[in-house]
Amino acid sequence: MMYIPQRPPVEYKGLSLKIVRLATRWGPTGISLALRFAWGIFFAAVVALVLFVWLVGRFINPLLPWFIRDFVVVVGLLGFVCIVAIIGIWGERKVSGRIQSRLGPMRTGHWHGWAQSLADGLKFVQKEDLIPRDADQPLFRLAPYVALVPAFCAYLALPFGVGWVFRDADVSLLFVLAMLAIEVLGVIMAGWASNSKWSLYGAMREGCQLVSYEIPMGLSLLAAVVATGSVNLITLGEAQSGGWFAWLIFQNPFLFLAFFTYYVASLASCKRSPFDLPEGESELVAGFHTEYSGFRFVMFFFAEYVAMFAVSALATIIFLGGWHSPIGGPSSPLWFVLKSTFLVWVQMWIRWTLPRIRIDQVMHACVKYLLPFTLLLFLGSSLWQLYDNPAHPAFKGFANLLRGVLGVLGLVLLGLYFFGAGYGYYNRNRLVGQMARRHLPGA
Amino acid sequence: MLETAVFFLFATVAVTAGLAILLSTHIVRMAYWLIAMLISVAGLYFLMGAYFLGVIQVLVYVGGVAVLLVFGVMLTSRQQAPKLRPGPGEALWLTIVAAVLLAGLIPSILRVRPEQSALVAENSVADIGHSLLGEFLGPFELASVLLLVALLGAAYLARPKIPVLGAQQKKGTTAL
Amino acid sequence: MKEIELQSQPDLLHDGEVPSDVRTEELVLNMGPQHPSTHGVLRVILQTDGELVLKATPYIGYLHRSAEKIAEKVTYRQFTPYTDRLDYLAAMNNNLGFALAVEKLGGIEVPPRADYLRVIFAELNRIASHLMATGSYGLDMGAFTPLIYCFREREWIMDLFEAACGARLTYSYITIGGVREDLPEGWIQKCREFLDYFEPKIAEYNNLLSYNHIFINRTGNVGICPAELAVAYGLTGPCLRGSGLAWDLRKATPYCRYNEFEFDISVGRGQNGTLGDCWDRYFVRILEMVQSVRIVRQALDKLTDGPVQAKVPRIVKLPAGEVYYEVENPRGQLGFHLVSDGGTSPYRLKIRGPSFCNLSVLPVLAPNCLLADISALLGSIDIVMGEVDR
Amino acid sequence: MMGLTPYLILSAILLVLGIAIIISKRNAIAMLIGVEFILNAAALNLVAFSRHGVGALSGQTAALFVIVLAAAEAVVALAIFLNFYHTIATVDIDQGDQLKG
Repeated sequence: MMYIPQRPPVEYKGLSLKIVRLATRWGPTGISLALRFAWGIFFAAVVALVLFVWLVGRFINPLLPWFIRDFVVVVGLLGFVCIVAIIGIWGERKVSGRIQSRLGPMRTGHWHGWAQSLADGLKFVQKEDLIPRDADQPLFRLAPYVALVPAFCAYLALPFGVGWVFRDADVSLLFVLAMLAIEVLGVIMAGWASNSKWSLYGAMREGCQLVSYEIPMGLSLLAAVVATGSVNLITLGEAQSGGWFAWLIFQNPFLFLAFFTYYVASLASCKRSPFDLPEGESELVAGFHTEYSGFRFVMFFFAEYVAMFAVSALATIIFLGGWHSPIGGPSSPLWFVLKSTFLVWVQMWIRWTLPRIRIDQVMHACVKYLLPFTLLLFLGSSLWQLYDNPAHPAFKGFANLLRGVLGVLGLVLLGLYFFGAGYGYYNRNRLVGQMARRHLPGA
Repeated sequence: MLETAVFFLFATVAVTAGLAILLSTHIVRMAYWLIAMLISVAGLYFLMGAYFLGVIQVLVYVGGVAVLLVFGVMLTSRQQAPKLRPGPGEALWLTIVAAVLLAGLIPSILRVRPEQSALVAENSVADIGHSLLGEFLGPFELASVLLLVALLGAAYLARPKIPVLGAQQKKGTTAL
Repeated sequence: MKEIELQSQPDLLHDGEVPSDVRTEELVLNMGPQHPSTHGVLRVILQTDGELVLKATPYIGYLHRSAEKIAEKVTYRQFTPYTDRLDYLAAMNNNLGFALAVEKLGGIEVPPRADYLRVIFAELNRIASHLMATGSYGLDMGAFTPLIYCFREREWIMDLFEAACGARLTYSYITIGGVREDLPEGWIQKCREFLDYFEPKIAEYNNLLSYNHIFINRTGNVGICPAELAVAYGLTGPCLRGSGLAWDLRKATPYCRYNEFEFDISVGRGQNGTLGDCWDRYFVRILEMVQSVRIVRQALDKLTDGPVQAKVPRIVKLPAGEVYYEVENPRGQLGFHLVSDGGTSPYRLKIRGPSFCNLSVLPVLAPNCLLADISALLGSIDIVMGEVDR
Repeated sequence: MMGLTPYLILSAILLVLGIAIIISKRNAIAMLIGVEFILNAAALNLVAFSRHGVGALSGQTAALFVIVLAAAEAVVALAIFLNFYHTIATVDIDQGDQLKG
C-alpha cells in the first residue's frame, strides 16, 4: 500500500563494508551462474542421452548386438525416470503454487524456476547423511534402494509404444504390478529400521494400506484384461487403436467405472493424498522417512514420483488408449507421455485440494466399498464379454449404443475440464485475489 | 553360459538366505532374508521360462505374504524374544538330521533321468489359463474355497476383542 | 523446569474394559515439543494401543517467560508490549484486555473515537487469528491449500495493522487511555476494500474445507465436548460456543461500547455430527469471522472525530486496590487480575489465559480417539503456547 | 545349458534348510519362515520337472497351487500367532501348552 513508509536505503561507508557489499552482490550471482552452467551441462547430457536412445537405439536396433541395445535402453529409461522425477517434483511445486495462488519456485534457472529440483538435488547430496544411533544400520541403508529400484524396474516392462519397450514380456501387466508391490517392502523396512515410533507407525499404515488397496487395483485392471483377453500391455494398448471411441474405458460401463476405482486405488498405492497416511506430516511428523536425510531421503522422493508416473502410465495403456491418438492420427509415444502426465497432474490436483483420510476410514473405504464394488465390476465385465459378440445381435446393438454414450460422456467430462480451466484462467484475478502479484518484489 | 551364471547367482542368494536365517537371532532380518529367498526363487522361475509363475511369486509372495509376515513380526516382537538360536545339543541333532536328509536326497536326485531331455517350449499365460480351467478345474475351485475359508478364518481369529469404543466415540471407528 | 501434569479423569480411562486374558502392548508416544501439529512447543505424551489413543497427557512450560513476574517489575505502560507476547496471534485483543483492566482500576475515561478504533482493531485481529486457526486446522487435517488462502487474507490485515501502528505481529497499539496513534490517511477506505474483498472469501473456505466430505468425516463426531464438560473445565471462546452455549463477553458484559453494535453470538449446532465435536468448534470460528466483519463495518460507520488518547500521565500510578477484568479474545476469555499497592507497577498480575484453560480438556477428550484425531482435537481447541505457558 | 539336476539339488538344499529352521527356532514366525522355505523348495522342484518335459504344464499349475496354499497358510498361521500373542504375550511356541485360548 502506498502509505506504508518506506525505509530509506542505507548508505554504507568505509572500504571493508564496500568489499562486503560487493561480495554479497556478486558472490551469489557468480556461484549461481557457475551452478547454472553445471546444471545446463547435466541437463543437456541427459537430454542427449535420451535422444540418442530414442533415435539411434531405435533405428540401429537390428544392427546392434542385443546387449548393447539393452544397455542403451536401460540407460535411456534411467534418464527418463530421472527426468520424470525431477520434472515431477518441480511440477508438483508449480502446481501447488498455482492452486494456492502463489507462484512456486521462480528464481533458480530463471525460467519459472525450472532448475529448482536440480538445485535441491545438489543440496541434498551435500547434506550430512544422518543415521540414528539405535537404527538397524544395514536395513536403514538398504531401505531407500528397496523402495526405488522396483519402481524403476516397473519401467522395464512398460511399453511406450509398439517396439518402444525394454522387454515385451507376455505378463508385462502383472510384472509392473508386482514391481510396484515390492516398493512397500522398502517403506516398511525404512519405518522399522529407523527405530522411531513415528516411522514405525508410518510403516504399519503403509503395510495396511498397500496390501489392502492392491486388491481393488488389480481387480479393476482385471476387468479390462477380461475385455481384451491379454495381460500383455502391448496387446492391451494395440486393442484400442482407432480414436477416442475405441478406448477401453468407453468399451462398457463396467470399464468406465473400473478406471475410476483403479485411479483411487492407485492413489492409495502411491501414498498420494488423500491416502498419504504413511507420511502424514501433521500426524506422524514425516512418517516412514522421519529419520532420513540427504540423498537417502531424495531416493524415497524419487521413488514416489517414479511410481506416480508408473501407475498413471498403466492407467493410460489399459484404459485411455495408450500411445494412440484420440483423434485417429498416427500413434506415438508422445501421446502416451502426454496422457500419463495429465493423470499425474490430476494426482497433484487432488493432493492440493483434499484433506487426509483417517486410517480407519481408509480401510473401511477399501474393504467395505471399493473391494466389493471392483468385484462386481469384474463380474460385470466378464458377463458383458460373454454376451457382447455376434451371437447376440440385440445385445451387440445395445452395447454399441452404450459405447457411443460413454464416449460422449467422456468428451463432456473432458470439455468440462477445459471449460473450468479456461474459466478459472480468465477470472484468476477475481478468484484468487491479487495478493500474489501485489507482494512480488519490484511489481 | 549366462544361464548358468544367473542360476548360480540366484541359488547362492537363496542358500545364503537360508543359512542367514538359520544363524540369525534377529527376527526382522530373518523376514527380509526370506524375501531375498522368495525373489531369487522368482528369478529362477524366470530363468526356467515360467514367467507367469515368477510374476505371481513376486506379486503374491513378496507383495502379500512377506508383507504380512513382516507385519506380524513387528506386531509381536518385543524385548524378551523367544529363543532364536539352538543350544549345542540341539545344533548337533540338527546337523545330523540335515546331513541324513541331504545324504538321502542327493543320490536319488542324481539318479533322476527325465523321460524327455529336450526343453519344453516357453508357455504362455493362455496355456496356464486353459490348464487351470480344464485339467485342474477341480483343484482350482477347491483352492478358491480354501482361500475364502482362510479369509474368513483369519478375519475371525484376528477380530478385535477389546470393546474399544467409548460412549462418546463414533460408530464408524474401530480398533485397528 | 517445572512441569505441570494435568491428570485426566480416572473413570474416563477404560482400564476395566480390557478383558484380563488379553494383553496388548501399549506404546508411549512422545508427541512434541517438536511436532508439526502441536501448534508450538506443546508436549503431549500419548499412551497408544496401535492407532488407538488410550491416554494423552499434555506437558507444558517450554515457552514459559515469566510474564506475570515481569509485570511486577515494570510500569503499567511498559507491560503493554509483554501482553503482545501472550497470545501472539491476537496481540490487539491482549493489549485491549490489559488496558481495560488498568483503566478500570484507575478510573480512566477513554474518548469515543478510541473506543471505536479499539473495536475495529480487536475485531480485525479476531479475523486474523481465526484465519490462522482455520488455515492451520486444514493443515492439521492434511489440506495444505486452505492455509495459504487464509494467509493471503491475513496478510492484508497485517498490512492494515502495519499502516496503522508499524508492527505486523506485536502491535502494542491499544494502550492505556486509548490507542497510540490516529489512523493514517486513506486507512478507512483500505479497510472497507478489505472487508468487501474478504466477505466472499469465507464462502470459498467453506467450499474448500468446511463442507468437504473428507473434512467432515475427519472432524464431525470426533472429540465431542458436551456443554456440561465445557463448563466444568472452564472452556471459553469458540470451544465453549462450539458446545452450543451462547456465551460471549461482548454481549454478556459489554466493554468498549460493544453494546452499540449489532451482531449474533455464533454457536455450534452439531449439523455435521454431534453437538460439541471438532467440526462445531471449527465452524464457530468461521461464523465469528462473518460477525466480526459486521462489527467492523458498523464501527467504521460510527467512527467519530476526536482525540484517540485520554489524558494519562506517562508513568501511570494506580490507586491501591484490585481488579479482575475479562475480555473476549479470539481463543476465549482473557482475564487480568491486577493488584495495585498504589505504586507505579502492579503488586501482582495474574493472567487467565484462555488457551491454558481450553487445553485442560484435552486429556478428557483424547482417550478412545485415533492417533490422527489428536491433531484434529488440538487444532480445534486452537491453543497458542505463548499464552498457555506465559 | 542347465540340466535338471542343479535345480533339484538346490531344491533339496532349500528343503533341508527349511526343516533345520523349523527345528532350531522357537519363534512361531521364524518357524513359519521355515515352512515357506519348504513350500518354495517343493514348487521349485515342480517347475523344474515341468521345464524338462515331465508332465508338460502340470508342474507349473501345481506350483501355482502351492503359492495359493502358501498364501492361505501364511494368513491363517499369522492370525493364529497374533491370537497366541494376545493371549500369552509371546510367540514362543514352547509356552503354548495350556490347551485353552
